[in-house]
Amino acid sequence: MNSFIPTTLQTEPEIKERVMPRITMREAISQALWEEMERDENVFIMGEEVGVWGGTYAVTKGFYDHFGPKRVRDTPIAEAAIIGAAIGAALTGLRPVAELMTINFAFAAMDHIVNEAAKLRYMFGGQFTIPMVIRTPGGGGRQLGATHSQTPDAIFAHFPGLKVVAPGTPEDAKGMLKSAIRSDDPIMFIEHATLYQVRGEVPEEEYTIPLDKAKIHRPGSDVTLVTYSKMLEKSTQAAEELAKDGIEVEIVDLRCLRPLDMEPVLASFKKTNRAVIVEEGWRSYGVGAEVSSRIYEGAFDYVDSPIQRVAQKEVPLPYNRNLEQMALPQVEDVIKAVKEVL
Amino acid sequence: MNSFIPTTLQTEPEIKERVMPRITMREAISQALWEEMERDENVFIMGEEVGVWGGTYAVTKGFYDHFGPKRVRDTPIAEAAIIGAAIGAALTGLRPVAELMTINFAFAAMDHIVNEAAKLRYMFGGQFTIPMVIRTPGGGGRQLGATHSQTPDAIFAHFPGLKVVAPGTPEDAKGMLKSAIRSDDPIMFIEHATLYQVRGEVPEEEYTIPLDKAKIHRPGSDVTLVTYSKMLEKSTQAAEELAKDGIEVEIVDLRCLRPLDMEPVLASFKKTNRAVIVEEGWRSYGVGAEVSSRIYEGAFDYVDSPIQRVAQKEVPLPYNRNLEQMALPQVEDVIKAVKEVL
Amino acid sequence: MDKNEYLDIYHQMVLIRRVEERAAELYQQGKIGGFLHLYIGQEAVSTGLISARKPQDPVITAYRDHGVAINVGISAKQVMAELLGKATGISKGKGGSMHMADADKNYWGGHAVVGAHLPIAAGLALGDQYRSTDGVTICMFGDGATNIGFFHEAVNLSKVWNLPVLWVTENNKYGMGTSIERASAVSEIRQKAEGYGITNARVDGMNVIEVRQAAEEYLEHVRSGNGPFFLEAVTYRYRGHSMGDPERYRQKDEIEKWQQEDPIGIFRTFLLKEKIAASEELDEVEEQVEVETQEAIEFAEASPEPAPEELFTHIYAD
Amino acid sequence: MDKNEYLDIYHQMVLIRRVEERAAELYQQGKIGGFLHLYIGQEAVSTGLISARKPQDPVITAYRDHGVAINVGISAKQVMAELLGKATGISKGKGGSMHMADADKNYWGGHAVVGAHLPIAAGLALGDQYRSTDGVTICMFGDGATNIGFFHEAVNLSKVWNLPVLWVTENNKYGMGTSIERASAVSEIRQKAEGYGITNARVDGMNVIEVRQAAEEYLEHVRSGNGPFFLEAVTYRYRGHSMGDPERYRQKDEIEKWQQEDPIGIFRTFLLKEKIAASEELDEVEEQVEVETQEAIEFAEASPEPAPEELFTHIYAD
Ligand SMILES: Cc1ncc(C[n+]2csc(CCOP(=O)(O)OP(=O)(O)O)c2C)c(N)n1
Ligand SMILES: Cc1ncc(C[n+]2csc(CCOP(=O)(O)OP(=O)(O)O)c2C)c(N)n1
Ligand SMILES: [Mg+2]
Ligand SMILES: [Mg+2]
Repeated sequence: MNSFIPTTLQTEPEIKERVMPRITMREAISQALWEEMERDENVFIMGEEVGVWGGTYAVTKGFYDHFGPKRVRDTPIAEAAIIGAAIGAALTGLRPVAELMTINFAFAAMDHIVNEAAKLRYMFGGQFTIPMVIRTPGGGGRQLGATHSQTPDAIFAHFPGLKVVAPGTPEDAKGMLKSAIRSDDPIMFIEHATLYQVRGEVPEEEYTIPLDKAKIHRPGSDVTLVTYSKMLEKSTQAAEELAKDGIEVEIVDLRCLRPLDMEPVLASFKKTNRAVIVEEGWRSYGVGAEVSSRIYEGAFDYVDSPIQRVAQKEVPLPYNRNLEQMALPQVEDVIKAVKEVL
Repeated sequence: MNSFIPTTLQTEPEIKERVMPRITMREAISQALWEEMERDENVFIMGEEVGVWGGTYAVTKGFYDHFGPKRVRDTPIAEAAIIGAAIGAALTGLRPVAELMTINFAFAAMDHIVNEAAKLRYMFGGQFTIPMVIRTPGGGGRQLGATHSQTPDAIFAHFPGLKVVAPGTPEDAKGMLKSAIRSDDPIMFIEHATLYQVRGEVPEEEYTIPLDKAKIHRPGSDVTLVTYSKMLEKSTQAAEELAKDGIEVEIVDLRCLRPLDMEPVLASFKKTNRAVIVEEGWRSYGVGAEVSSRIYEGAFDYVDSPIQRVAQKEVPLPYNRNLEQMALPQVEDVIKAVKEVL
Repeated sequence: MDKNEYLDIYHQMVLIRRVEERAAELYQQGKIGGFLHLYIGQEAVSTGLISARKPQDPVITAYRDHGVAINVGISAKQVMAELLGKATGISKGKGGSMHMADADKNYWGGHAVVGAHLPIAAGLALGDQYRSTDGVTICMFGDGATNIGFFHEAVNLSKVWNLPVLWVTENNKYGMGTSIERASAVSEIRQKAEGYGITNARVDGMNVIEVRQAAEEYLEHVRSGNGPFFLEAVTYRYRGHSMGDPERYRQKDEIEKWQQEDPIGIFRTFLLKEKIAASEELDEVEEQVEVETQEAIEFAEASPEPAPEELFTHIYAD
Repeated sequence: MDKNEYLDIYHQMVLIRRVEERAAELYQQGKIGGFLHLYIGQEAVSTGLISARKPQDPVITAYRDHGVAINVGISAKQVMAELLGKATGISKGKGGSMHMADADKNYWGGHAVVGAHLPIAAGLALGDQYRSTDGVTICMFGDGATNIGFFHEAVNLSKVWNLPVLWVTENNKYGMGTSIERASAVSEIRQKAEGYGITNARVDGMNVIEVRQAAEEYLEHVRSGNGPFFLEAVTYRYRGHSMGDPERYRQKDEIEKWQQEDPIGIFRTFLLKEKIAASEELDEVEEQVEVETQEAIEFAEASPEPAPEELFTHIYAD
């Protein structure tokens, strides 16, 4: 119960349901970090500009002053060292949240992410535990050019040993980041730079959200639309447009790419017999390919029309705004794909 | 015409067709490199142990003595510098063939492969040309443990701007490596460490093979089996087994993962209406997902039963031989999958 | 140097300054997108270096690249058009602020991943060494970039292979908001060169004449086959790291102190004091620059957007 | 050190030697797969270092890790069983030669990607610093590893954060077949530490007493809060890089020269000369080792293969 809302208001019919504050994704993530740092001394954050600057996306603003330089650690520009040191610290039982300024720079730490963090536990017969989170924003749409605009989520999800989480709402971001921090496994927590200012309802009380459950984001009966992260927003817009034409889209938010929870996807598909998968990254060898293959494998007898994939055009993202927008999946692309499967 | 074979023999019925020498994949690759270096002064090789040692897989044995240290360049253990320097040299018009000792170490050069080599041409509006080849062996099966046994081909193929080639026969390896060296684009040329000693017929005369064409490796009428690289071998063994039961498998060898040539796959599928995709790497977000999605998209009306994917179990590869073999796709797995789609 | 050369250097420095000041305005107006890293305050480094360069010397730098672009002779028009993402931009609108290059001018960009261009620079130098030409690659990078592994691998390789490259670190004290002392084991960056046994020097990066002289000397050193040289230019950026920097990491008075050593001001004083040029001549240069900048903006604004088909060009050469 | 300690050190060095000699045989018989990097010739480095270590000091090394495994107290049985990929191996047969660790002994492996464990070592040291314990991380790596970016990033970070880590480079002159001169800008590796302003030293890595003394001194230096220390141990590997090395890169007489300084031989001579132990006592140790090694092999051979279910365990903790 939100104590900031007067009781009189709380009994009014429109808000009979629990009222939740609407906060931004940035605030949600920031709260999760803050609360977990307050809760557990072993949690600390490290990365480029997380401290004095307050985070390049202002996610950790105020942390340095509050928690001090021991627990809010600015690092040199040295991505491999950031992830490697986080691994080492995690081995000793600390719970680092290492920030990579953007997912594009994860390539500079690739070995430590996919070879070390993902494999050490297995290789040493279960002796090691690596409770760490790699927080990193990705995505295009801000005219940052080809090297700074990628959504390569699928390639990280290819590696067993890693968990890959990519929430699309403030509520999920907060709840899943908390779960991630409390998890004993190395987790890649992918945010989307253009979602930080998006608002959504977030429970005020303490809560966590599991890291291995997809979720029905919007119920519907005609088509199953599978997506996650930023594309949840565009897909929802498309669904609202389509609803005007009487087409009811059921949106499943994957939320995690590894493990990939197909249960709600298949349940929905068995109802609608039609699916569209929407991802921001490139189509080839992307998320849509995996999800579509699994739908065919898991619900072959329910397929009424070819499953459609909506994804980024297969080009390095250009700087020019028009070209960039052309390359990124748009609401119209989603609408078109939905109409195609009907 | 092979001049080492006496003319009398050449007229004998069994060898009425052109006789080709049977050489190993190692020799085929070595020949391609050697011939291209002889042909073009701008071609040179660089990498760890390519020179004095003669290549850790003996592919460049004898090169250092013949071509000298200028064109056969041993490097420090510095994968980013190897790829980065190759890019720079390529920009100046040289044609470096940079070897990464194994594809597992490509992660230490990930940024230079996927952000620089793949994107520079586009980002600078076509001003740059990057004629370079990254040769690298991958694959499991030699008890090298989790970090040294990967087949992460799909993740490189995710990036537009790169071309990803992975031949499965000595003939293709030689012909495609020559095309790769002559190409003006950055190419990831993935070899398989356990194929080096495998023999196959290779034309003696000069030839090249295009980098964007899949190929029917074995004709058949009952099932389309799509595969590449090492799994071509296992798939062929499976096909031979199955032929004993009267099941005729048509094997399509992808040979290139980007661009991905679906034409022969779809043509075959429209004939057989059944497909199995066999890859060595992990299933999730792998090659099979992409190929299977594209078959459904391109030949939906021809699908008779769910397309099957055969792939590596989703674990970091263990050292123990039994466990490792359990994790890798085996001939029996292929046979089982084929029987399932029938 | 003759008088024209001096005036040309002055022209370049003022042009960089004005193009960037105007670019900042255009950014505020939403006409430029993405990141915009201004070189204001550091003009003497690139101008001094490039003025000593021969055409056969490849040049490569990081994302703070407008200065170098102008120094190597890319027109203000092409720079401005690129900033606005236009088809007439030097990278056809595909690269933006961080990715300006001109292959014909032996200028290889403009690279946005910190330090990633250093191995590429080693490769450019290898190109010259391989062909036995006498080009010397000039590679510029920030102080922050010297902490990433790419730096280490490239600099080590350059020494092992005796590559003709002049490494130039622009020590502006900060990598984004992290001061050099908080990010680097040593704060005199040239000391890092000692770990590779590479000859090195430190120069006042606010003084274009000093930079120019150092560049002449060390380019010659490298050109004569002595292998790589490592130069540290001490400088300062007056503006935020990119647009929208909260600048919590430094005090106003620190900036003001450095502004008293404005590289353009220092050079202007020098030219007057040495009687190389009269005040009016320099004013005239500044007026020219004003016109040139205005024309560049007009050109850029009037230029067409890239055609939609351009989305799919330049991915591959074959 | 008392006599037992001396004898213990002798025991360890001989045990490493014999376990590896026998492992080489087992490899030839096809009982060991994958890569097998022998430490033979370098025993004094790890033995000297680890003998000076306190239990709270984390230890981490590269793939040439059998010596360290034995030094930290992993039994020959567990080492042998791991080499044979058995369920009783220290890593349950999942890691093999290159991946032996014992978390309970504060020993973190055994890492196969060159240099990748250095940033991890920085993190281990951060763990101790964060908790204000007095552990000092000992991180060993080859000469070749000092050329990769991971080295640079980790060593720089250790200085910037004043981390309690003792960096130890085992300079055995070669990274695979590439001699240090052909791969590294400087061939006295400790010089690299100068680039980070890290105090450093060089020691004879064939002499276990020298290594031990150096380790004592420098571990104490680090433990007292002075930040990282960089130690170069000059040594030599007698065998190929791994099994099946054609060894085209060096001459037999070079190996023979170094074999005259056999670390076990040097130590034996020392023990005798200083009258710390009698020849018979040392022979007895060697006989013990013979038995121990034989028992280890028997144990390993008799041990079960991992159960098939083990394929799917230990991927995640949750
Ligand atoms: C590998 C990588 N990590 C992080 C970034 C984000 N980033 C861009 S510029 C910068 C600071 C670089 O500082 P410095 O090298 O000193 O150059 P300056 O901006 O001062 O010119 C950072 C951290 C990046 N672009 N690439
Ligand atoms: C990143 C990476 N590149 C290449 C290799 C292949 N490799 C394994 S050991 C080695 C040589 C390492 O030499 P050094 O560090 O001197 O150690 P030494 O073997 O002499 O003990 C190489 C190149 C690797 N394992 N990892
Ligand atoms: Mg800087
Ligand atoms: Mg070595």
